[in-house]
Amino acid sequence: MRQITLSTAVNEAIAEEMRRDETIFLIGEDVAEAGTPFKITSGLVEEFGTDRVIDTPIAEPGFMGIAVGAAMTGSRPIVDLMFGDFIFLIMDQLCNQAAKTHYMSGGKLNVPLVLRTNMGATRRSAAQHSQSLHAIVAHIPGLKIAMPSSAFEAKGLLKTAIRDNNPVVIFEDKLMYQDKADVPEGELLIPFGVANVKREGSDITLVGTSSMVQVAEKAAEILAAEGISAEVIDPRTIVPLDMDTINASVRKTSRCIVIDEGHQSFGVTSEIASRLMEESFYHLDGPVIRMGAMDVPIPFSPALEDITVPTPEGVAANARKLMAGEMFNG
Amino acid sequence: MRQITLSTAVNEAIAEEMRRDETIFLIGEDVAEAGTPFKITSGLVEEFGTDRVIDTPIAEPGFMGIAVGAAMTGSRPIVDLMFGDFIFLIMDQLCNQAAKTHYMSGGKLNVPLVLRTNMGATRRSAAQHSQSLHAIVAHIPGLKIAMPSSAFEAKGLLKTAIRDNNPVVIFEDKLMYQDKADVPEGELLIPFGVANVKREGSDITLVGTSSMVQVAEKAAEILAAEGISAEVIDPRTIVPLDMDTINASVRKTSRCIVIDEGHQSFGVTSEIASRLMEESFYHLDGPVIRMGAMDVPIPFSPALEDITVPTPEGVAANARKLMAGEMFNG
Amino acid sequence: MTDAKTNTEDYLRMYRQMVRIRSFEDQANQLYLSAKMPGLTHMYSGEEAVAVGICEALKVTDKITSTHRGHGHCVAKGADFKQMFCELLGKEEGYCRGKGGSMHIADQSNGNLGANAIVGGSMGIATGSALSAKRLGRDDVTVCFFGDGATAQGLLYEVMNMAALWSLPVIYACENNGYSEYTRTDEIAAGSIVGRAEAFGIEAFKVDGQDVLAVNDLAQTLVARCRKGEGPFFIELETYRYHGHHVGDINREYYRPKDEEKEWHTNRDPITNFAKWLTAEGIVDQAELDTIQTEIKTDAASAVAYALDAKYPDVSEVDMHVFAETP
Amino acid sequence: MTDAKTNTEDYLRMYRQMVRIRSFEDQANQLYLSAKMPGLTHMYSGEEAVAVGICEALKVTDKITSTHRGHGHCVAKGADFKQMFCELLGKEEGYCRGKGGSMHIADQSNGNLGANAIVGGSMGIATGSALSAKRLGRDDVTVCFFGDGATAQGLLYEVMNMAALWSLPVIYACENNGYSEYTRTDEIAAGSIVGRAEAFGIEAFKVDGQDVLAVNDLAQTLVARCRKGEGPFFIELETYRYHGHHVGDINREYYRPKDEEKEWHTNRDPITNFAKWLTAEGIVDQAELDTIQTEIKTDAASAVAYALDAKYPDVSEVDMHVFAETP
Ligand SMILES: Cc1ncc(C[n+]2csc(CCOP(=O)(O)OP(=O)(O)O)c2C)c(N)n1
Ligand SMILES: Cc1ncc(C[n+]2csc(CCOP(=O)(O)OP(=O)(O)O)c2C)c(N)n1
Ligand SMILES: [Mg+2]
Ligand SMILES: [Mg+2]
Repeated sequence: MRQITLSTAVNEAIAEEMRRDETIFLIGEDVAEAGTPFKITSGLVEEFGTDRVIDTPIAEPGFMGIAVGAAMTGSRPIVDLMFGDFIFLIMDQLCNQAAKTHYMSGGKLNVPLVLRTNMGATRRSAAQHSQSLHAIVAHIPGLKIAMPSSAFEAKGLLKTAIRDNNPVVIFEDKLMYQDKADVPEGELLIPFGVANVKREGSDITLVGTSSMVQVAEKAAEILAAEGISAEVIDPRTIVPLDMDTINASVRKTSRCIVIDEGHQSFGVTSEIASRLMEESFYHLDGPVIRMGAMDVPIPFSPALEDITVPTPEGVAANARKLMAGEMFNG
Repeated sequence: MRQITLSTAVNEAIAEEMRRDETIFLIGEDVAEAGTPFKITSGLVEEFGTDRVIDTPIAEPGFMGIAVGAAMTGSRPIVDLMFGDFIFLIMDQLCNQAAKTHYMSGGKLNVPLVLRTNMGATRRSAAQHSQSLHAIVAHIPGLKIAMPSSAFEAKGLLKTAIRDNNPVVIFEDKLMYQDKADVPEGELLIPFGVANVKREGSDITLVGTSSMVQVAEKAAEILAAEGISAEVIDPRTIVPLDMDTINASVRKTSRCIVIDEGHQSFGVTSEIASRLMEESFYHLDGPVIRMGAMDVPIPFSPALEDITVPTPEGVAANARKLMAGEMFNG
Repeated sequence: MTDAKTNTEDYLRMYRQMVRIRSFEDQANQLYLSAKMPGLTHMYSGEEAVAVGICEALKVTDKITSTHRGHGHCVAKGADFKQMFCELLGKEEGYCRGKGGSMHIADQSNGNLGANAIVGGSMGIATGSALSAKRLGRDDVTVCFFGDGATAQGLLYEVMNMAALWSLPVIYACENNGYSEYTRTDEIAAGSIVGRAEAFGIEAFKVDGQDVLAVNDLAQTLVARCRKGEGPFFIELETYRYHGHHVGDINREYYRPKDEEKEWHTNRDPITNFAKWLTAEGIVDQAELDTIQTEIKTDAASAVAYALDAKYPDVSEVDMHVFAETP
Repeated sequence: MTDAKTNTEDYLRMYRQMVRIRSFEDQANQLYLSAKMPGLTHMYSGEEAVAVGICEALKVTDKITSTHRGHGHCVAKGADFKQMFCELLGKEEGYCRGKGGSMHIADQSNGNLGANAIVGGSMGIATGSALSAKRLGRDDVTVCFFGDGATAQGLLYEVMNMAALWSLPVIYACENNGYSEYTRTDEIAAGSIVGRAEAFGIEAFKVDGQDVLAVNDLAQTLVARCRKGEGPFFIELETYRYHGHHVGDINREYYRPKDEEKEWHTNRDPITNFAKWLTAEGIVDQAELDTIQTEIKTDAASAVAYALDAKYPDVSEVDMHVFAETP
């Protein structure tokens, strides 16, 4: 199959959907001629014009609010938020407005919009350009949250998001924009709420989100060499969350590590771990281990930044401990 | 001992601290003559003047930013955010600026400020005035989070917060402002990160935050009548979180329910439950059960709103199940 | 008063709509005082000429966004009493099935995109609605209602900047009632409110918000210009709220003198003054107006009775409408 | 050029500071191009007269807030090369122990409250700093630097409103370099930038940001007036960035013509023009200026060498400084 980068996959998804549906437009800072700083939307303005590929001033709350209003009145906006960290600027429009409008109106108003943004550290971008903030929006009912783990998912989840009648937030890992994967030409729709078993295994389940799927896969290889068979699961969307697939795996392996690049505390790993406990407690041989980013603002210095995020070696080490039945602070 | 309302306790804490330290000022909407819509700060402007009790325009991001800058330059602001739901408006100033400044400056700049706000549903205030959003700020390193469960804690935690050299967010339950409790006159400082065992018990641990402490206590009484001995723990602060006390209790009882009024998914109950699993897995007789608010925007209708939050009866029902060793989706 | 709509039917509809708002609010206030209404609510009484003057210049396909003080906008844009009272009481037949309540009442069928409990929260929504209209080639205009207090929210300047850059068909209607909660406007607004809009290159106007014909006249002109692509516009409407900030705000002398309230009631009531003009001009006689008043009051009372009797949503509705269906 | 500081020592310090900024940036750019610098950075080259003209009007106790394009402000406010380069390279001896990097460089010892990677993110901070000064009876003034692009952020209007209402000693300094990232200012700013400040009742000025004496002259006047309680003020400084938006923005013809760049380089360089004036007025001769240039370049180069050799923070520092100690 043809291989394309995650960046191209996103571009393709947007272009295909915009060709299909006139009501879709793209809005954000420097999305037109500049094609965003990551060059993700390059070429779109040439095809669709400035009427549908709209450069905004640096006013995130403003253009997010505008997108919400446009979505309520017949448009399907795709909002480009240049860095995931800027989500803090638009929380009111996203969480008080977009997320609640359908419910508050008793089902009469819809907000079909997609907020595309990014996540991921180790780019030497320091504390305000490196955060992975998906957990906080996942906490707010009314938002769906997708986390593509490769170009394939980036395309398929984005196309599904654009057709969804709800506000959907997609977090792309900015370190993966140039990573290639097999992506079929043409139509590709990946349903929300269906986890993907990336690798089968029988001894331990590794649940990873976004780039942590790769970390989990690398850990699985390290472990395989040691005779430990790890199953790797990518939930693909964390809202809705496919607990069936995760539970089934854990009931088979009896052990689980959850890996996510958001801060560990009050994060995604806690949610998955605690749901596993509630739903599969009697099948577990040991605690579900959470591995998130350290609970520190992301430091600039390369000497510090790299140790804040989970690594394959760290995952493998915890897996060995779990296999050996070692207590965790027990 | 003297009994005062939670509202009076907050007022007293602010007044005492402002008398002690000239650098403290109070800032927010209608905090001066009006004393806030909840009449919490009444009388302060008369004592301290408009120079230290500062009414602002309706510009939450603006006055939060001003507080951050003031805190960096020798002042100790107490920010009054009228409804906890408005925290979405100030997330950038709180989470990108206040929370990270000390770390990003390598320890050279401090942001000693207190953000007082509230939480709690069942007041018929609908989806934008009823949220309990403490989990999302707890996810951000650099913020301390206090959740007073009575007038006593309200006073003692607030005074500690004001003296802390970090940004502290206090969530007061707005349904409890008129509730009275024993509060000593004069100095009362409750240390952060020290949980309070509200009631001792041996069969099951109920961890509750804020008003859910009362819910847990009422559940404990229901259970006591049935011969089940419940221990009730109030963490008081969720960042820092006193896992020692919680672990010790659970190692004794082997069962635990965590109750919190934030949405259940990706919330506080998930964090405590998953930490318990990691740290006390081998002592647990059954899964730690989470009880948060339903994952729905808070509905206005009284017929719907009341069923979105945990109740003593609901807690007791889950406790019985746990005691009986019933599987939860197991 | 200036001449706007020039036939009796239009005049009477405006009169009727103002009276409908007043009657609605009187009933809502009673519901609160008799502890029959869940929560609090914010009365529009005194400001009727603003909503009516503007909404009478709009078509049903035009959009509005409203505020926490939103009953007036909702009625003026064409909403029905029964569904409104049902909403205020949290009943299933309410415009939002009881899920929104007073602060989130919306009436999508008439283009009311909803009240908002976040001050300034709908400024982006209104501007986005205008962008939709322009992009999709519709000729609808959106009016964004907000208070003087809301002018402190930075969002307004962000969206006005974009509306101006993109020539969007939106009218920002600032209802300056002199107060935000318990604070006078001059304590929270530096400089000039219309001047701020002008600095963003937006044509801005100030109008007596108690004069329904003056408001309607201006609104008609600006709506027509918006449809021709000459938007956006900004209007500051000088008005007054008769009640407290919300129904529970009874003792308000510490922030607002009784004399001032009396002055507005006595000399600047939009309904009384319009009635005087209508009778003075010989358009209708007092008896006719009295009949209208009585009719509407009866209507309001029976809508209240209906709503009080109506049923609450079934508890199974609690987790319905979190997400919209996607076919 | 207008006359501001009137003695040779002051002139030379301004000259020196501008050259220091230019040299710093040349080194930083080299570090990037030779892949020795982690991440990206934004060059201040071309805008030196803005930071220097303003900061030379300030005392060490006065405060500034800075931006993502912050090296110039940092140097101008008195920072040291070694600690700055160490910070840019993530070393322990950096101003922020390597934790902040270019986008968060702060120098609290000289009153620099820090660069900010959120466009507009420091507007509240600057205003709060001014509130602190006023409340605590200090006479310090705060200057808030930000770009033309940042004027789109609503936060600016929120804090200007409060600064005006409360007469705070803050100066909003808008560095209008004609672009925000890859977009021309006229595409993102409707109306008038100074007009917006004026609409909030703030006295606003426009000045040639390439003329260090003009900038300094205005800054001295406004700083003095701020100290007397006559603030706030707003200045729009017309300037230009020589490099791309960041060091990696090399091919920029699609948004900015080469001719335009050349015009600014050739005719509006703040250092060259100031040097011309200094020599024409007979204040110094070219040789002296050359010596200064050489000295500073050597300084910068040796600071870079020092920083390259300096050690990284120990890994144990990673969770240090999340929270400040409370005694
Ligand atoms: C973001 C936000 N801040 C504060 C409030 C609380 N609040 C509700 S109404 C109001 C006053 C609004 O004043 P104005 O905009 O003048 O409208 P009015 O009530 O006078 O119609 C305030 C402060 C809110 N609902 N939302
Ligand atoms: C809130 C926010 N939005 C967007 C960005 C990305 N960004 C960084 S600098 C910049 C342009 C800023 O333009 P301007 O304020 O004119 O400053 P200049 O770079 O020209 O000095 C943008 C959009 C950001 N850092 N923060
Ligand atoms: Mg008002
Ligand atoms: Mg610029």
